Amino acid sequence: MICEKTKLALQTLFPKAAPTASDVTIDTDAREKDKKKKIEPRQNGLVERDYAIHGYHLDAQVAAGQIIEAVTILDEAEFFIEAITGVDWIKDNQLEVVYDFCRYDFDLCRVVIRTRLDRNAAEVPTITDIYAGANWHERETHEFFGIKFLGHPNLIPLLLPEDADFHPLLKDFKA
Amino acid sequence: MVAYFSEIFYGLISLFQGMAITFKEFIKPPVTVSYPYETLPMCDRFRGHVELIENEDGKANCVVCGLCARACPSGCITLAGVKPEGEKKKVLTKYILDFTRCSLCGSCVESCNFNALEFSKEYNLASRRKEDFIFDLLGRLEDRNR
Amino acid sequence: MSSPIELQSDETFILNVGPQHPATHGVLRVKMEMNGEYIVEAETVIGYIHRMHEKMGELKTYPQYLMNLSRMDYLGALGYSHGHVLVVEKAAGIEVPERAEYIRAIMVELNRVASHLFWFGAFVMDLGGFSPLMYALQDREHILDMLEAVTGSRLTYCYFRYGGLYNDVDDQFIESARKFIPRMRKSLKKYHTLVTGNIIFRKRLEGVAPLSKETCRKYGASSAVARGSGINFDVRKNEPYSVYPEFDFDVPVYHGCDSLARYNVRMDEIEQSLRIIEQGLDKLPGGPIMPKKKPKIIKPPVGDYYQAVETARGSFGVRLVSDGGKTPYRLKLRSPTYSNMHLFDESCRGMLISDALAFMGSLDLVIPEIDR
Amino acid sequence: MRLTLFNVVAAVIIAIAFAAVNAAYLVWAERRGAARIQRRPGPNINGPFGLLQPPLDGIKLMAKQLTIPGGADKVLFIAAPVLAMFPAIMSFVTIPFSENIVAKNMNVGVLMIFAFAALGSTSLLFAGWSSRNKYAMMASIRAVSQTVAYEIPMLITTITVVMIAGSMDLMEIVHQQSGSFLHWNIFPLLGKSHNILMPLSFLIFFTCTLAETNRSPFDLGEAESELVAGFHTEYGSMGFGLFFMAEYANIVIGSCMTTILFLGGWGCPFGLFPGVWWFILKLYLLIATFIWIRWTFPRTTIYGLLNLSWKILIPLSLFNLLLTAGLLKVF
Repeated sequence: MICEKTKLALQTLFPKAAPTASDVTIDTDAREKDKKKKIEPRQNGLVERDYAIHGYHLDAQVAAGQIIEAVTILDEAEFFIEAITGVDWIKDNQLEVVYDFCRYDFDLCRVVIRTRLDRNAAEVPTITDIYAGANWHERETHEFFGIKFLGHPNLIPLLLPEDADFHPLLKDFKA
Repeated sequence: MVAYFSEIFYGLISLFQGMAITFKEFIKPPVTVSYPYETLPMCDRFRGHVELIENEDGKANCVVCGLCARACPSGCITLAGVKPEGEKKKVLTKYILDFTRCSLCGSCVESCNFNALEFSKEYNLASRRKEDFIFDLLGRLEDRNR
Repeated sequence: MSSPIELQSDETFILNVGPQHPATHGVLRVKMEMNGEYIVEAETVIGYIHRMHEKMGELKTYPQYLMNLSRMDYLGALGYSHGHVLVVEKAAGIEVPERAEYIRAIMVELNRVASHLFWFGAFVMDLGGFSPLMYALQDREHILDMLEAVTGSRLTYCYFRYGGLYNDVDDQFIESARKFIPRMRKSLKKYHTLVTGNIIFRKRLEGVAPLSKETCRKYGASSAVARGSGINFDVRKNEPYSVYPEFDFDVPVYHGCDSLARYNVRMDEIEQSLRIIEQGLDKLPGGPIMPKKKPKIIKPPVGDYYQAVETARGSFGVRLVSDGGKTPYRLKLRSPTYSNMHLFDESCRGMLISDALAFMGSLDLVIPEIDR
Repeated sequence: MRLTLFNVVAAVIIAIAFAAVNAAYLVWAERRGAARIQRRPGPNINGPFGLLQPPLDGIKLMAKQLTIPGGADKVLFIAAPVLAMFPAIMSFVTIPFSENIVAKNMNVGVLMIFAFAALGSTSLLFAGWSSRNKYAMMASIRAVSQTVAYEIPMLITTITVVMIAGSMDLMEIVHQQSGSFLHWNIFPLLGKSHNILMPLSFLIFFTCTLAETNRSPFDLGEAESELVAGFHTEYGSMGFGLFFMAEYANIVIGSCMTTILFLGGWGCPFGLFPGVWWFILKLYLLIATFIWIRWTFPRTTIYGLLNLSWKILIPLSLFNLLLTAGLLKVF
């Protein structure tokens, strides 16, 4: 129910590339794919995932500029924020920011919003104005990955020491 | 006005009820064990640090396959062995457990296919020196047999 | 009542609560700007025992990481292990025998009762009552004894394995668990008379630290923090996993939005957990505790996987990104208290310090779990 | 009894010794009692039943260095614990333990004890202010506002009793209650006033004593889960020891006053063998109740405490004062 609604709402972010059936099949095929083969970075778009396998329903990859728009859609649909995190795709020279959202009611829908950033200029607008709870999550992602959240009120290390200038979760970090 | 007095009244009752409970507990005997003077038996499955299991000859069962060292998440096991002339199995010459880094997960015991490791029941481990926790398990095994 | 007062003067001072303070239960620091006894602004500083479990997850193989999860939350360790093994099983496609799932559920619920008992004691101690802590610890000790007899450790269990369990429960455990349930119910009655009904206790919590539904949503609060604000959200019901759909239990929801509501939710949860344990013991099927076929080296296929579980402290999520290797490519641990603690800063404005610390206690903080 | 130098010195020494021994062994009793309530054994290693624990604790405290925090007001910091002990000991001078055991009876004994009780809070204020610690400062302000709030209902209930006895002399107040327990002010069916609401006055007085002595559930001055250790956060060594002793000495005085004003002093419940033993029995039963209460209840907050005082205790005590006055006029 809510999944359908959210899907339609999120699809408005991708006017050109409406999700095709091929997106879904590529994903499920990925399980049987040869692991040696380099996996191409995904194109922006919305993919409906198999909940039984992945544990979430909707997976939207958006451009960094669209984050606010996408999160506003979820806020209006009364989603709550689970977490924000990053993934370092060092082979593609990219950083990914992952936003997890879920809802409080029994109409289950887990949504993942993700965006790929250039590894050397990782900047993404903050969503603290929409979700106040994103504050710590963004600070954490910033200190672990070095991703800048533009407009964040207090982007200083949270878990690491205050003067930490290293980003331990990057794949090329050596302690 | 009624609410004011009933609150005082029921509040007082709740206080006396609480005091009744603590009084009941007061006359019951203590449940604690005065630890250094009395101890409780350790349960069978207690996971202490590991010890080597010996065979009938008093030698370690270990065949120096190194699976435990590889399974250990913290890398706290170092072991070495030699293969004497004419023997089929390797003989353990060194088994060091760095207990300062051990997290008592039991992966080593689980990974062992030769029934060579077991958990000890020892829990009174305290020292001021770090070196006291670098256990030479082979030495401990020989000490036990002495 | 702790309504925000009009500030009489702008003369404020900074009070540094923590990192060592009796009310913070660990190394948590809150920088409070105070006007007399009223908090004007608060800033929580965390990270004092940050151990980077997430990086450890990337460096260790899957089985080697098992014991890390119990180090996250030392009071309700099994719930966290449960989330981790579930996500890896889901990713690697490992089937879990039914008996193992039932035992897992029983153990997690026992652990939840133990965790809530400790919270209950510590919370009342925050409010100045000492004896309930000791009574709670007595009951908790029984649970720890039972868990120790099965798992081999008292606090940082390493009990769940991918696909099953470390070892099976015996009749002795089942017997002592059955004996424990009526005992615990009796104790609960005692706690309610001694603490819940106490006028001083109620006066301290009623109407204190109101949290609206909206605040909970914006911060992603879960567990009793959300349920005390009238949000019916329990991962066990909303997103059933493991064998929880088989059990008949209720999710206590209170609409008071205050510290008392959060207290009541947790106390009722103890009772609900006892119900689950009771049913689990009745329904416990026979059979193996490890699957017959299990890959020797766990290498989940490429992709990302998410699993949320309801731990004693709320919705705990594990996001696993696998590149098909022996170690996870990325392992994100979403800890519930992290979100619950986050709303403290905003919500404690204008509160008296004594109320704020009671509020902090009602959030059920375990600092290593926030800091990871 | 003539007032000689010897008498005065002896009285002061006895008062100090009584206060010190009481403080030391009440700590022991408190720890044992708390332990039994929590189903632990309590201190039981040093000596039989752990009876050597208090002197050993005292030696430990005395052996420690007295540290004065940087920036503290040194004079007040050192004076505060002494000031805390002083009124406690002075109050003992005028308390009649029996017909003969009293250091110096005064015809305004009640007044003197309350004067010294009020002085006690200044030492807390000095301690908190001089130690230059925010927690200590907050705690001492709490303690003073608490004392101010609770002095009023306490004095009103005391006036009720004084009105019945018609004297401020503690001896005279006890004499008025002689006979059986029905003559006691707690439930004076055979007394002068016949006021059946006197148990209420007793409860109010007892609550105020708890608050005056900074005992749980009114221990806001030390509220350890909020203010670390309250006004004595910065004190170590014997400075802390003196505060500790003063607390217990104040409890003893509070219980003495309750015994004298409401429980008939050294009188026997059935009018038989009056003597100091009855006084001691009543005194320590009251102190046991103090300990029992402390280990049962959580702490109130500052607003809960002030609400209780201004909204409940003061109106009720005033009402009872008026009622007693009316009844005394009628009978």
